[in-house]
Amino acid sequence: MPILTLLIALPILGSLLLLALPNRDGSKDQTMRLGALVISLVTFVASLALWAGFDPSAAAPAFQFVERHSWIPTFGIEYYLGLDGISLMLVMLTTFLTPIALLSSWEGIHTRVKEFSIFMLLLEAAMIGVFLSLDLFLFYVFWDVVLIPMYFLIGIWGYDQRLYASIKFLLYTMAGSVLMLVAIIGTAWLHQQATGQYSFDLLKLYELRVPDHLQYWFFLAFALAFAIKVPLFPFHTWLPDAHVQAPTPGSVILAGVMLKMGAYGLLRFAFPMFPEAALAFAPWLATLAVIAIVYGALVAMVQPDMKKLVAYSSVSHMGFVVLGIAAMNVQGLQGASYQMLAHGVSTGGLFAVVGMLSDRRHTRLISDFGGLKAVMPRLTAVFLILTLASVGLPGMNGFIGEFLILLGAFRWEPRFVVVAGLGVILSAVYMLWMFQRVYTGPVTHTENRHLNDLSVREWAVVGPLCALCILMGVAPNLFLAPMEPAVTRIVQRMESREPMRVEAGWRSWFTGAPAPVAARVSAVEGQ
Amino acid sequence: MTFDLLLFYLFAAITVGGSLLVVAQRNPIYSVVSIVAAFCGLSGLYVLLEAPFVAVVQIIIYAGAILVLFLFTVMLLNATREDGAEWDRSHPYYRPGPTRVGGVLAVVLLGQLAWAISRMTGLSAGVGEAAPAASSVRLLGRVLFTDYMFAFEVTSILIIAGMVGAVVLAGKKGN
Amino acid sequence: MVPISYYLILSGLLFAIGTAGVFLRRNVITLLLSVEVMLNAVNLSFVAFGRQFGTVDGQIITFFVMTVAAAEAAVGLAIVIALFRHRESLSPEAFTNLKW
Amino acid sequence: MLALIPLFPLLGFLVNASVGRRLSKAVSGGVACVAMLAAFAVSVTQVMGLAAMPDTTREISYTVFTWIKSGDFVLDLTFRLDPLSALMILVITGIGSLIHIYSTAYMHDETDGEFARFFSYLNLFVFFMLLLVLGSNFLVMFVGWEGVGLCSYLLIGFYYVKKSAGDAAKKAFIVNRVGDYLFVLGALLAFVTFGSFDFQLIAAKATAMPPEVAFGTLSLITLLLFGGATGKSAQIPLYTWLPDAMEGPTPVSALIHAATMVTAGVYMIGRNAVLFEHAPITLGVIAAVGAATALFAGTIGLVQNDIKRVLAYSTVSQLGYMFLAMGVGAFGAGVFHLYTHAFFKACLFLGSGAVIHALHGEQDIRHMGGLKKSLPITYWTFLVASLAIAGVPLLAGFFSKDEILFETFDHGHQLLWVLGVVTSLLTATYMFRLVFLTFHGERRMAPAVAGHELDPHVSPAHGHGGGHLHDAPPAMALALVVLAIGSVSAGWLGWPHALMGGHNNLGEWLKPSFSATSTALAECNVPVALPGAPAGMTLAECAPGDAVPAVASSAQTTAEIALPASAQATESHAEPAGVGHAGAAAEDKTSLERLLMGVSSLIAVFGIGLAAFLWLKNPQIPASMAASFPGLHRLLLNKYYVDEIYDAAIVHPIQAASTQGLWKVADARIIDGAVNLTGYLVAGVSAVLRLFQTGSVRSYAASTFMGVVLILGYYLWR
Amino acid sequence: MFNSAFDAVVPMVCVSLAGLFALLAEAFRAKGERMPIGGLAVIGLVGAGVASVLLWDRNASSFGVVTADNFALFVNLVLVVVGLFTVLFSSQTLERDGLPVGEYYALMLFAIVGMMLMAQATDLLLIFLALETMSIAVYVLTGLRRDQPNAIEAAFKYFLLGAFASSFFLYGIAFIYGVTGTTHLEQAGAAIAAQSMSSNPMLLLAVGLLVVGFAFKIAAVPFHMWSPDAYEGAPAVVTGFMSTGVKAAALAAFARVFLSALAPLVADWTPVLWAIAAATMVVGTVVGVSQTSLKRMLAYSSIAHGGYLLVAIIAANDVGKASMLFYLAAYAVTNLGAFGVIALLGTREHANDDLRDYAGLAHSHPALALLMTVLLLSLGGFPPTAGFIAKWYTFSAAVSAGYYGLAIIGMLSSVVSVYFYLRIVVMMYMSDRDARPVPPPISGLAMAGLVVSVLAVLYLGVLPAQMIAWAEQSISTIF
Repeated sequence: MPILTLLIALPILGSLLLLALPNRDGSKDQTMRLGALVISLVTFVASLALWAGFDPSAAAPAFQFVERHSWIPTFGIEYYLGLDGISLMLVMLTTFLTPIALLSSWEGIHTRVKEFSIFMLLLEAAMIGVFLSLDLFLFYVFWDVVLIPMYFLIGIWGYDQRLYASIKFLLYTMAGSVLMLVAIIGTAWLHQQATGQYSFDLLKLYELRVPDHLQYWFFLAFALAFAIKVPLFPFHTWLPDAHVQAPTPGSVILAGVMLKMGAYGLLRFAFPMFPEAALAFAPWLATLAVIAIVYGALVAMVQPDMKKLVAYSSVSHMGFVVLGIAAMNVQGLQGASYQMLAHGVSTGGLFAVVGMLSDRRHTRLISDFGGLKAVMPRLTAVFLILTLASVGLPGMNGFIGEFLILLGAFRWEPRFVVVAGLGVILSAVYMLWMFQRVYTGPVTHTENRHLNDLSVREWAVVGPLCALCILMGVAPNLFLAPMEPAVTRIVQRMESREPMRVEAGWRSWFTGAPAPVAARVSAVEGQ
Repeated sequence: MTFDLLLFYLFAAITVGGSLLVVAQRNPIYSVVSIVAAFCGLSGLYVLLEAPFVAVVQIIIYAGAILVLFLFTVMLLNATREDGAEWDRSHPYYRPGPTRVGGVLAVVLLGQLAWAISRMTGLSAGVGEAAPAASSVRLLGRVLFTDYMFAFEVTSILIIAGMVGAVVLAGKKGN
Repeated sequence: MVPISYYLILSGLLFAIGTAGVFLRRNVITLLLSVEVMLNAVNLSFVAFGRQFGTVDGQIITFFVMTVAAAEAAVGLAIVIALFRHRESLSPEAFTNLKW
Repeated sequence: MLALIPLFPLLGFLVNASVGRRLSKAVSGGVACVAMLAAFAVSVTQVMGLAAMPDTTREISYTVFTWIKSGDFVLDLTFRLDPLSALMILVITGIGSLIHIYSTAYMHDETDGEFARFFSYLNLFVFFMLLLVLGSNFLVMFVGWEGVGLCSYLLIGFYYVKKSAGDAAKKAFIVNRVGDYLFVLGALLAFVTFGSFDFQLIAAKATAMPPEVAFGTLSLITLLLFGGATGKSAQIPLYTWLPDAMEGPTPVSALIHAATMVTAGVYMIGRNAVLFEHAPITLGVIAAVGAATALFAGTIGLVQNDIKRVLAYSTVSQLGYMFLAMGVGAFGAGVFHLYTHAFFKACLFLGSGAVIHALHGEQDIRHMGGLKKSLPITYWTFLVASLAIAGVPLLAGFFSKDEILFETFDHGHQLLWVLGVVTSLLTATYMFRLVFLTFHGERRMAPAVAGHELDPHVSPAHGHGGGHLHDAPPAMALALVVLAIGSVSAGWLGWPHALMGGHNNLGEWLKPSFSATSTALAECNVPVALPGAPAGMTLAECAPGDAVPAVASSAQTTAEIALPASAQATESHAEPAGVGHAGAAAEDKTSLERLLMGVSSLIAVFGIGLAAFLWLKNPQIPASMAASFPGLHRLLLNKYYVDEIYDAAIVHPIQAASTQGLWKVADARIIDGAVNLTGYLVAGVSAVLRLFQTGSVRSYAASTFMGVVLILGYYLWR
Repeated sequence: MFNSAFDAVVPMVCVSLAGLFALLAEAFRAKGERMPIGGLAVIGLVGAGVASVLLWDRNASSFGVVTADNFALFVNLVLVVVGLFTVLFSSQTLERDGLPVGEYYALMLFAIVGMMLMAQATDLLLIFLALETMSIAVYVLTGLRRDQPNAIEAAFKYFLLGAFASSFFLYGIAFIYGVTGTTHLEQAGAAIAAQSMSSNPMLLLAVGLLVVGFAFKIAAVPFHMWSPDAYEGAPAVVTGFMSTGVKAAALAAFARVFLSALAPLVADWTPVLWAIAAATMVVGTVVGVSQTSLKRMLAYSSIAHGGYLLVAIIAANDVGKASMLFYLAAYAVTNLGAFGVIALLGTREHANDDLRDYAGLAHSHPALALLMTVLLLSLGGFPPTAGFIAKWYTFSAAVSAGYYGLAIIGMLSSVVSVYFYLRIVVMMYMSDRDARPVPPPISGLAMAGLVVSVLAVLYLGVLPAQMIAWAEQSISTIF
């Protein structure tokens, strides 16, 4: 049975179901919430089955559970799904975080619960689709579809600045991705030039040797789209706004999954499709990454708003991910993939907890809190665990990813590690500083004296996250092993290539892109 | 200076003069009258081009029918002089800009047309030298109702549309 | 014999005058008249060309153009009347309600 | 079996952390102590098992599971017990148990929840500490390394309501992080250089290399690692967190900030002895830093008035001693001092804790005095420990400190030796200043001062009356006594040869840990050679002057370790030059050592006397001195203003730059400004362009006409 | 009836007969009597549609000047769809605004005849006549609500500029005639192929002037200025009709003339069109940003869409032609739906087409808001809607012809356009207005129309393969 399609279809069908239910007066809100939750849980179970059925051995086919049906035959566009270890893990992350996000919205979202649940489910479906598609066209479709529900989530249920934040998020991301679309079309057309028929099939395009002057621009287009999504310095400024303005579940998904789409795109598309250009640009990417690490940390350190602080910390952490990808060796890539998961869990959790606080106090300013440890010890403990996870304490999930990235990067180019390491120090600075200001010391505000501690529902939200934080730190191989074959494949693909000469690309800017007859399929070239 | 060249210049002068007057007059009535003159000159030119039927039609239909329609309208609206002073001066969007720009552009256009036409080879041949005249009404009729049959039919739709439109727009209120 | 190019240049001249009229005059009716001048200028070219080729096509086309001109005139004048009903003016500058 | 040692504390932690708040103090405290004692018992059995082995292959190692596997990088969570770590686990679990027991009484005033929280942290700390010392590779060690940092963070900040506690905790963690950063870099560099994180393999590979005369990879690695050590072990420049760490409960100070955690750096260097041996430059740095720290901290300790702070600075200074030892290549001596120091310093802290406990939180020695009568147990144990640390002959401190000084001198670092001697004088002085001010003289404590408001852990259910004092309750007394005994006898393990021909059993025992094991050597097929060999080689190779101390150091180390046991073995294997040197050293060593012993004993006694003279006999002198040198006094009192300098030089600039520079300007104005600018630009252009739509039909026609002319113009004039 | 000499004209005949009957019906209609004249229109349109379907692949041709190749038939079918949607949305608005029903339908149908003829004619003169037929009908439709000054003003501007532009167009035809001695496309093409353009300045004039004529009809910059005013002044339904039908017809003729007769000169007219297309896309979207009237906003958006369609022509390859057809279809359903919503939300007194009038529509009329959102997303080119596929198709045409520049300009401008489409969504969903006027009740017919259009949009977005295949068949037979 087509389990991948099922994964995508379940939330969509669920949302249609909810759409059918009438809820004009909001009397059915609880039903809506429950319905959405149940649907997302079912999806999660389905994805667990996926994991169970996945064959992590290196001998196994690169992509499993493959489904392909012709979609737009004239352009060789297919409905082509399949997953390898990396996408498996990211899908798991998605299906795992969505129910949690829904739960975290339980009290925060009062208005238009129906629409909210529908958008959340659509969002889940689209994100799963992004991680599963092996056809560039299909991928782009999902990539763009993701924007819409998130736009509504921020725009309708966000805080006061929501309109600005939502439109900024949408336009910024889109501006990047349309250029990528041009590049996608161009690549497909080169394939047509080389072999006589269009193809958006990723695996076919891997074999395509794109001429340098085009590869240069195509890679930049892809990289830009993904760098904005990651977000990589200096394309990060949409993130704080979006995060701060988004409702808690929105932030959880945004930080937890959506940022990963960018990094995933880098290692699945941008690098393997344009290896020469990628290798040529890797140092630049890495430079931006380390800047992002330190810069994000420093800016996070001085934020007065908890959500903003965590948002900038995401910039810093995702910088690590990009650094790992740029290193392009097994440790680097695997660390990057792992860091994605780790960051998704811990930062998602942090946003959830911050959301709980702002649900109680309707403020996110650090200065409005203080001494909460005395009032809500359990929440404090949970927050501490998540904090330690995100500062990369050994034995927590954050450490594994960061360490592997540093190791991989060190093997590639130690200088980057020397700078990136500072991020490790600074992360401790800003996280612990926030922790101290919010939780320790005497209770400074009388309003905070009688906040109630975690409710059962909130335990259900943060419990799994904390558990996972520790599990991922203690037994990382559980998650590393499935990813390894995929990662090695990518690395092998890159190893055989030589970095291109960058000037070629620059010149093509002035001379205009000549007719790219140089495009050829390496397989063909072999014979 | 042959005779027909003289005639050409005569009719050309009438035509150009008439149309210049059309443009130059402030009073619509004078404009209409002068365009009639211009069309008469035009029909003269048609005669020189050995297209007598067109010349006749030009006088009867154009000058006779269409321009009378204009005249009626002018009378009906009783807008004898170019009015709208109260509009023009006080109007915030009254600018000499379009006028000047348009005038200049018209001159430029003229230059372009003249230049292009003058650079055309093979047009220096005089009327009647290149090919024998084909101007008999019979011939016209036959061609019109064979080759241009469908176009002719289409004009019927065109006319109906025009009529209906005119009625709808200009008819009495509240139909 | 008068060269065809004379006629063509003459028609060009007429056409230019017509276009100029659209800008120089600030009376809707004169604007319509200017358009008529332009159409007739084109007619002249058609006839001249037709004469050049020694076929009747050019002349026949002029008939169609006249028809079109007639229809346009009818509708145009109807619109002018309707305009005049709204504002007691025929100045195009009077009708700038729709803008930006 | 080996895994059980850390397992017990972990279980204790889990129990207390999960259900602790529902348990009574007796139960949760009991759980913690039992866990510790169990761990201790297992450790003892394990160490005995180890001792039973032949000293060439003395190691037990046990792999729990493969922790991280990524491509060619495979990392096992492996524990390895060798003589060095054996010593460490005994100290940790042993002294740890005592401190746990002590704490059950000390923390008794806390509520059940807090009580359980305290013990869960304590157990967790022990767990991580054991991980640190048992780990067979850098990464496992790093887990412990950061873990103990975390626990120290949690425990320093235990009284979380006090802001100062929170600050101190944060400071400790962050300063440690700085060290950890260097540590990780060093470890990564080591991995890239040697292709492994495993200590043994690295040692084996390093053995094959010649010592680095000029600065090179090894020097860099070791320097980075030493940077990590300075963080963890509070050496210059990263020592500032330790005095502040005294905000934590006193048992914590005893366990973490005296006995175990802070010595991790020393342990780490000892663990990588081979690596450091091959980086003489680094050794030089370490020695210098150690000596400097020792002296520096000692001077500060001289004038501090907070009983715990005095001890804290003395700890820093003692750690300086250890690093001095490591720096001169006397790894055995360093570890020896680590071990003895654990006893008497723990004893001192616990003693001070008893005092504080008795005085309901009073920590200022100016408000103490004359407690001798009322707190006899505390007094005597404290006195013994003080004598030990002061280096009075035949007590623990004497042997270890003396060995260090001797080695220093003997390795040609006369200057450092002088520093060391001065330090020991200072040590004796300020320790006894403490003793005298606290226990002797008349009571300077106003009843009001004894009031509860000074109590850091105020609790209604706290059953002491205001004025009358009573000595340590049994649990505390037990710990004090045991540790006092330790302070006396611990040193005898390392009874030097020089002093009536003892056998430096400890040095003997530790020796294998400071060289690559034959198995490891075989594994990375390095020709098996005794540790003497490389030293000899270098002697043969490098004559140049600047490397001489280094050469000497390594040669001497080997010789010193070799001598008592198997000199002939060394002679037979080592090259003539080495033998000659070793042999020559053997002659005058004993006499020299005796001489130095005498000196340092005298120094100690003199220091004590000085203290007695100043603070016991005529206490007005110090006051007048302080008055006559106000600048100096203030300087010392304010710890040379180092914290202030750090704040002004590092913390504030960074904060200001991030706020005003990065966030408000770079991010909001420039980067985000550019983004928004694009938006405004489009809107602006739009607003301008729409103005062309004037509504005048003639202007529209003009635009059309313009288009026509342009197109025709393009065609005609192109 | 088929296989006669008149096959090719059957669709047009159907529609014009319907138009005539509509007139008659109106003539015989007693005052105040309600007569389902829309039904006549539907019958005629459906007849035309059926005829077009039956003529598919038969490449019929009549009178030597009318062809019924698949290209024309595809456009015919698009026009039929346009007509049907217009009828669906008209029925309610006509009654509401008290418009002359018979004349309205008659003119609409005559306009459609003109449009069809533009697509089918292979003779420049005929194209001119068709264009005039269409234009005159549409001028009148624009000014149909003559009680409103804006409507008349719009009609006036549209008419005057239209006449102005079509005389340029005619002049262009004259020069073609002068150069080639014929107005028939094939023969003209043959004659042109013989000579190069630069050698013949009159050909230059011809091409330039023809470009002007067509560019005016599809409202390309700088010939676009009439369209915002005309669109704003006209009744919303008519605006939808204009923005889709007129564009479709004009582009069909444009493509036929420039890609067949003038194909030899492709190198010469490409640069001009390149500039026009770029300017059109940019201006259309950028100026749209600062609009507050929905009709005007969508007017600018449709200018921009004209630019995208031009890109397809510039590509001048099979992908381009096919993508143009697909784009026309997609754009027709989308835009008609959108203008349908606007039309249905208006009242006789107020057009209710200001942005603020849509505040909180999601509350007062969730279904309508949802439909509108989908349509707007399609206009903005979001997957999975028709608009996305259309844009992607067009730009892949551009890329495959090496016009990366155009593709990038188009993509970025579409991002800008998203901004103002979403402003409407923001109004509907994210801003509540306290005193919200209850939107007028919407007839089942109109609602059905909206639903159908949205479904079509989604269908074309999710399963475009069939439509693309048809588009490709359509261009396979000609050029």
